[in-house]
Amino acid sequence: MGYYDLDDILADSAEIPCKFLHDIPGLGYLENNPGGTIHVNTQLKLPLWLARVLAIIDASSASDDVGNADIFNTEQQFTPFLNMLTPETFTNKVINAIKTDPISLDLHSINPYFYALAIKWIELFSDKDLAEIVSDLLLQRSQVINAHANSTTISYNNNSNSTSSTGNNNTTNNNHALFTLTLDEFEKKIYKEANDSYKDIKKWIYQY
Amino acid sequence: MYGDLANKLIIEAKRTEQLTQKYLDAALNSDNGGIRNDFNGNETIIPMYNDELIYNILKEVNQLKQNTEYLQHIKQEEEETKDQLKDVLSGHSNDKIRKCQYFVNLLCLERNKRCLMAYQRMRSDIIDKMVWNGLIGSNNMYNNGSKRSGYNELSHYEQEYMSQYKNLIDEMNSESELWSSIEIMGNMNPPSDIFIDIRVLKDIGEIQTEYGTFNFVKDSQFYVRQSDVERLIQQGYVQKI
Amino acid sequence: MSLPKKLQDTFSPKELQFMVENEPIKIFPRFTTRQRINKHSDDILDLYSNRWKMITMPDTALNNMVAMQSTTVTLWIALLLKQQNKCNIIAPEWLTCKALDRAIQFEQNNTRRFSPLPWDWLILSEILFKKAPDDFHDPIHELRSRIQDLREIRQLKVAKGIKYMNESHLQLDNLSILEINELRPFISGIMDKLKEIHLAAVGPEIEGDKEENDGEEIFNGTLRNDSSRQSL
Amino acid sequence: MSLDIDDILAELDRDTTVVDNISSDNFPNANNNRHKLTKDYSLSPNSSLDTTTVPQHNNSSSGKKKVISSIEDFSKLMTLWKNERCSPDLLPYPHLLMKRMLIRIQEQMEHLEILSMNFFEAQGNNSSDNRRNMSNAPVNNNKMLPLLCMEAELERVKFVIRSYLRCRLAKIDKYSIYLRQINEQYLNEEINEENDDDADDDDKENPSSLRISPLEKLLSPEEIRYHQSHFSLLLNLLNESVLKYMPDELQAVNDTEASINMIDEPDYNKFVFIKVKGPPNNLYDTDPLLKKRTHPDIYYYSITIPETKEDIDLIIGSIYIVRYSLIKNLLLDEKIELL
Repeated sequence: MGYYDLDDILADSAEIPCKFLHDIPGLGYLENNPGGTIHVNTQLKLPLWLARVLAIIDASSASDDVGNADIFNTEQQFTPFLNMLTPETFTNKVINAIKTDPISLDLHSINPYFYALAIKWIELFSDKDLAEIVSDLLLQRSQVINAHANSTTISYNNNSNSTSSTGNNNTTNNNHALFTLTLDEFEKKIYKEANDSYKDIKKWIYQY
Repeated sequence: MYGDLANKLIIEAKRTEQLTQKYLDAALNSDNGGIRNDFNGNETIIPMYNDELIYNILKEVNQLKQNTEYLQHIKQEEEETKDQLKDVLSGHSNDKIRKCQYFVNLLCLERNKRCLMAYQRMRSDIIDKMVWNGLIGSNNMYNNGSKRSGYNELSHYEQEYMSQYKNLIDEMNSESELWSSIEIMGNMNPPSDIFIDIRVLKDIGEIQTEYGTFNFVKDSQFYVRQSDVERLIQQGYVQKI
Repeated sequence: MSLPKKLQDTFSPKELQFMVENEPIKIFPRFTTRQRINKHSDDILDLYSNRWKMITMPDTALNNMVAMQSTTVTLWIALLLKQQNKCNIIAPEWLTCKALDRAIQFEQNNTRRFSPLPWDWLILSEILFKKAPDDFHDPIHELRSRIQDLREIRQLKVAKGIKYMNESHLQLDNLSILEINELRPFISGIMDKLKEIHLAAVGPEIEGDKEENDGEEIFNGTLRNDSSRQSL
Repeated sequence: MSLDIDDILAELDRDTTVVDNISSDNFPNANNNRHKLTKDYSLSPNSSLDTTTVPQHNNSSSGKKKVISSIEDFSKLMTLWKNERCSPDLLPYPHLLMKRMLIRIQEQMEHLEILSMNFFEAQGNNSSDNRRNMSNAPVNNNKMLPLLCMEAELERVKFVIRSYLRCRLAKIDKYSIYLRQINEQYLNEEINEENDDDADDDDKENPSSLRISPLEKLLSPEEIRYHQSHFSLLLNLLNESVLKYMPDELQAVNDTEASINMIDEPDYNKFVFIKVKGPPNNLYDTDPLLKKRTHPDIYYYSITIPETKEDIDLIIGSIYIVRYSLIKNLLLDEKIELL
């Protein structure tokens, strides 16, 4: 995580369905209607980096600067510009799929930045239930990731120093390739790092 | 939509990062521990600076900047009117609208800024790595006698940054006793087999080393400092046993 | 970056080997360095150049070696001498078939604990197998296969154990340096993520006092205001 | 050449080096300032790893020579290297240790140069026959062995320091803005304090003008220069290619108020592998943090996870994976090591 973190930047561009709570003229370009007005109750998808803030700043006071406080608005009630609705990634359908078969789930197709988005979402809504589901998912999948990472390693012939892939048939490698396609970007990173680590050490041992 | 171009830039940046990492990992695994003396100048580990995309993003930034200025201007005007008319309702809802428009603009600007910054920092990180990995000639890179005519992949400011960074390291290296005596630019793999047994494959003649003169006659064997014969090994004159 | 990315979060196997090479080991030198000093010797240069003066290890032992009298030196020196046929390395006590069998027994009897092998058992055994294969009493292939068995049993245990990863901590007694490094990217990567998820749910206010939370708590305290505070 | 054999032997026999007069006055008030400077624990001075910083107030000790063996120093260096490589943030620079290491390396290099010169001079005097033998099998000559070993040892020491320093430089680059911020905050506080109480200045053992900024304690002079110079190059690049196109209010490189904090901090909560060592020199009785369970006797440190209030007992001799922030102080006190 960090300002310059490319994965975090990409995760932040996830599209979140939003419902506007006010008429806002001039923002029509957000729904491909340049110059038009976005009307109250309009639903459209906005990137998280935009939606997140519009969902938490108060529309009713003109400014949160104390010096500029709106004297006509003494009874402040918080209404944001829009509400964020549950993105597809966390709909019941997906959550159920996660609960049913966490391991063979194609997480990448659900969202390539699944965990990053989940963490943002959990943080925004203090969603402990989602946190539990996601932790459990990661823990279960991590065991499979570890198994794959440790088995797609290079094997060395003891005589020559040449390398060849284990799994004398290609199917093993295909399995690994197919498996990594179902991983989200974080899982992929872990898989790669773990795989490199196992490989480097095996290489060192065989060289010895 | 605002920010779409910047997104493209980041996707490109991510691909670049992955590709260069592979290259640099390989350099580390080689015997000389991340120092590439064999860099032949045809390899590019950094892709072309994406002038066109950056230009278009900056155009968008400019547009957003103008919007912001316009909104600020309007807001000022409205506040003046509001003060005069005390038109509660219209003043109120206008405020709300302006605020929303302003935030959307601001966030788009911030988003573009973040993407541009991340792209540039990703590239400057690669340049740093190139400097540390010895991929940059020690003279001025534009016209060092080496294999490259220049670094066309880099933007003007990147080229400037690269040569200044390289100069900084060189300067500090020559001024710091500690840095120079431990050879800070040296091998990142631990020393192993500092001395090795070699067999001479072709007659070479006398070789002068710190440990005296060796007469490298074909088929003779020696125990020598590896760094003394590194080049001969590469050229195939001698062989590690 | 001045440090290759690969080395930023972990050690390379070569670096682990480097650490292990700094450990002491017993050898039988095959030559003598102890000198009967003749104060009137003219051969001062000879004496001078034949002495060890080390800066990372005691050099007394090196300067007092007597052929076939065991002494303790740093492993990398032992390996250098061995390469020159100037010593035999005395394999450590745990690196015998008998001791390894006991270790294997322990591993099999204790499903959730690792046998107390030395922190460098895997690296040291590999080094010695390669560089001093003739210095073992037991047949080397027997030793090798036992080391391999141990490694596999322990890897299996790790594979079973990773389901206990959590956001808090793990105790991993007797895990050797090589095993730790092998697992590091995986275990710390996953546990860091589990912790991130956990902290996201409990909220930052408990996360630590170093982070003063200046965002207003609004919207039933569920949404945090991390928005820009610029005013229009 | 006139050489006294006794001198030579004395020289050869030493396996320790007397190092006392290397200025240890760099940080006279390191300990006094500790609390003042260490709001953020990343800044606490690591006085214990840098042995000679400790006994500074003892004027009585000025006559006593403190002998630190080069062997001790090297093993500390190895520990520092490992800790630095495994910790997410920068650990304090061991100013004195590194000074001693540099002196030792230089001395050894000179020594080796003289040795090999003399060695070959001596060889040159021998018959050409002898010389050919020598060059064909240089090491079979026992006389070469010490030279080779010392040469190899030097390479090893140089490697550890190189790897250690470059690891630090990488972190300095990664957190350059953060480090800069720390220092600026400190300097601002400094100015405020000076304005607050001018009168108190006389009382203070250390006038604030002599105080050491957090960066000066954390980094070596070289690292400070590197940090500043590299940061300004980077800033220039970012300014020219991005920031100058932004509206005024978005031109900062260290904006913490925008929707995303621009200053990347080290991840203090990162999980690290640790080995619990216990109090240095086995001073079990005098370590207030050390707790004891009986039957069988077990010594441990207790840490608490803040958000769950869960206690973790770190038993001496055991290996754990725990959050860095929870053990950083134990690390600086040399009670644990990172693995």
